[in-house]
Amino acid sequence: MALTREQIAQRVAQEVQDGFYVNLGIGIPTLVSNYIPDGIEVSLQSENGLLGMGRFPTEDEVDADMINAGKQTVTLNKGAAIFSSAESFAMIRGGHVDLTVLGAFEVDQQGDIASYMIPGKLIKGMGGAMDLVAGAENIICTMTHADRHGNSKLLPKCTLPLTGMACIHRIVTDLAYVEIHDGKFVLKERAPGVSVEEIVSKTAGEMVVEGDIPEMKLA
Amino acid sequence: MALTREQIAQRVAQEVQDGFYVNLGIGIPTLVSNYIPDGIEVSLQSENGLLGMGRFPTEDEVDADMINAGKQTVTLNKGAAIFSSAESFAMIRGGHVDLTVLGAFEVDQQGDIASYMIPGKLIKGMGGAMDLVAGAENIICTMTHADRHGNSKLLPKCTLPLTGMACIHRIVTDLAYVEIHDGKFVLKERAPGVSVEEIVSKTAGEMVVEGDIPEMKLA
Amino acid sequence: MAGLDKVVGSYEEAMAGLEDGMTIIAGGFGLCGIPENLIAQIKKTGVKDLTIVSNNCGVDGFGLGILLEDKQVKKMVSSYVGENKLFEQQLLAGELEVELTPQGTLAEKMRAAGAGIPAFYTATGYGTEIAKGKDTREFNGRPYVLEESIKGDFAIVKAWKADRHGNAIYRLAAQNFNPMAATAGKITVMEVEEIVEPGELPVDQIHTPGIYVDRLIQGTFEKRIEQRTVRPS
Amino acid sequence: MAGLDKVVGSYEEAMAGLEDGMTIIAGGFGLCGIPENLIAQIKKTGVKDLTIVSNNCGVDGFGLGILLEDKQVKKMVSSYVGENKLFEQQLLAGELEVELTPQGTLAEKMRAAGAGIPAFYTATGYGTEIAKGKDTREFNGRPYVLEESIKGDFAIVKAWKADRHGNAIYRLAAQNFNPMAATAGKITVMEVEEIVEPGELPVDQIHTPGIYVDRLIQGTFEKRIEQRTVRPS
Repeated sequence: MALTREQIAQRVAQEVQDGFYVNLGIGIPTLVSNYIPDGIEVSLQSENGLLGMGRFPTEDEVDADMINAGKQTVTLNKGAAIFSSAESFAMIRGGHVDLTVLGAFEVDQQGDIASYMIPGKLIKGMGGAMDLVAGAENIICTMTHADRHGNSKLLPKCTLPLTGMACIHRIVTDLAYVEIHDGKFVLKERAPGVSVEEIVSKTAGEMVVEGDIPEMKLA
Repeated sequence: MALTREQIAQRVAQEVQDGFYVNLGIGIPTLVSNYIPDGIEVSLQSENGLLGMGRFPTEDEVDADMINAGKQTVTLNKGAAIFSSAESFAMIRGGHVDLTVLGAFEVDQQGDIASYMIPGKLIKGMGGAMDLVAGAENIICTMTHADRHGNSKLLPKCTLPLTGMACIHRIVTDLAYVEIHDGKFVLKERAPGVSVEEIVSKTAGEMVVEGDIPEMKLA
Repeated sequence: MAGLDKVVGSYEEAMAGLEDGMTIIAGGFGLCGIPENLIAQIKKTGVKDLTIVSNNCGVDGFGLGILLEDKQVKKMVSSYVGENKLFEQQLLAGELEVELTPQGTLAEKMRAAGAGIPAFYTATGYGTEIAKGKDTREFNGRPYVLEESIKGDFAIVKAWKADRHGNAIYRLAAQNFNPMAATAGKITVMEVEEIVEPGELPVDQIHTPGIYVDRLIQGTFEKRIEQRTVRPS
Repeated sequence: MAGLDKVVGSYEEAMAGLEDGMTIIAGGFGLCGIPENLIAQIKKTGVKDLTIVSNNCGVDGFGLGILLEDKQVKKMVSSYVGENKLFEQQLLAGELEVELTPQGTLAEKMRAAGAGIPAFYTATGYGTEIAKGKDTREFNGRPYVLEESIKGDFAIVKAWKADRHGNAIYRLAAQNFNPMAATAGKITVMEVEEIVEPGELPVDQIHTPGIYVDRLIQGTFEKRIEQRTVRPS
């Protein structure tokens, strides 16, 4: 069965290692922080200039000067640091963030990603997404495998305006964990109960299936 | 009579205006701070990351973490700020310093300056001088008009490796206050008792002398 | 105002000299750390055809959003916009132009302007619409885009505390774009919650050195919250 | 060391992995704010053929100067050198190479390396020997030189206080090149006068966020003064 949003986050959380600095995008990526295993210490980076982002505040803790990149009120953990937007993106652009998790409209088998703009709809902007995909070596892209109409989001070539070129190597969808190697999608894991055939049929790009594809383990 | 080092500093100090941020180089430029008129408030910038540099410390005030760009122990005035070298040169390069005063080996009538290197002698380096001459719109160059052997330092074309190209517009020497306009030196003021003839004879570059050249006023 | 004292007596004085067609660099992220009262003063002056460089454009009725009400803005240079209906209307009606700029590139363009760096290379946006018409170049086998700095006729910023010389400290996440914006104006105007005497702030804890600040004023702030997210206590 | 805790147990551990021929970026200005003990540790390891990027090269017997004693340095990238006789001797003997770099350009090259900017334009050095062989380009009618960033295999820096996560504060003018150097190492090693617990430093007063710091160690410092200038009290 296709993974829920929570389960996608759970699978992504398995890629988080002890001591990582992690930037989580809006949506499913934000949920990842709920599934980081015990005993693993990470620091969440937020583009507006935070390291060590914590939980939402209680009513009493709310402070207009303390928001995250989603403009939500937040708190900080011990050992947090605050800095300017230039410093924040120096970190991001300079490759200092260990893992970036973000959503997308489309990813293609070259690793191109489209995530900020659907022509004809209102363009709100790329925010920090273009810097994030260009800056991180370690990015996980989360999305549904296909849209509501059944159209695949894993394409031979992106159709929407790009957020970045050749920067995505790992994708977690509701159906599968997929890597990109040498210009092809490579199927690595299936969602529990989802067949290889279903995944391949819902992948418009070229998908390599080698050997037995294991089911994801979701504790 | 030729100006003393102190008198050169005194003349330069007349160019300092209220509210100026000023960077003073090593040597004669440093002396300028002693002659800033009463009622004029300035802030001294030092390349290693200081604004609001003050006097030398007393024995009790000496602090190894508190030095200036000449590596001398200093103090700070009220309203001082300390920052990184990158920020310091952002200020300098970005043209935020209102006046820069520095010494030179040679200046030519194109405004080129040579101040950091004499081939054959040990090269110690340009330090912040190249950034200072490139960053400031308002620079005063101080030096003796000629060297000990009587060779002019105001040349048609610099002979030593340059610190910067076309960046000097004002020079105060022991004999004169000279400006540079349209590729020529222009004599503006004479040191008290020094003749126009002497100045012209000690200037290797083309010197424009128009009208009566007043004597400097040194209070 | 004399010597190094940057304090001005009124918001009128703070924004004096602002004219139609000028470019304004503004600090703030969303509604956090925005120069509320300087924006209100810009509305009051009624100047038109402004180009505004700011990460966002406020919301309906607050922040930079209020400058849309009388159509004072010709162009926004931002990374993320459209949190307000008026913005959308004016954009669709062709009354407003938007130049979308990646957030990190925007921050760096402001810093570069203040730091005397006319242009820099970044991998951000390579191969996207953002890079169209821009120079590209490889370094160590990777392609980069050349981005130019962006300077304002005015910069408007908001800090927490500053001394009379303009040495300023930002509070928490209200720092964001303010330090870079402060360096990027031909005239930089700063408003703060509290003005203190020179010597009261720790010298090695200044975020924005006073050399960047031309005019300083103390104001009172609403500090509206855009997304009030709370957990049960 | 586990999780975000960067503290290492010894100077040996702090500089582990340093090899012949590596490039080291060092913080400090003159003898102020230099990582004294990390430099001493480099001497102890005996590694050779180092390229050292630092504004200065210490003095005879102190700071980076001690690395000259056993001829460990192949090349210095600096803005101002030669405060020591050994340096002069080795330079004249052709045993040491120097790449003079304007001070502001040097600081910016380090910052750029840390910030993912492979190159930037500056007016500094245009028309001088520094610009030879480098690309130049005009912006708004003024010529600029293209300067590339400079990254180290190691960066060694000295701060005043840091928490265990490496969030650090510098004291007074000992800040200088340290914040930029801290961002420019593949491995950044920081030594401090005092390590505190996370949460003890004010979050909005951190000079170097811990994300840049890989290894952290507490040391004791001589803090030698290069030019002791005093006035009568």
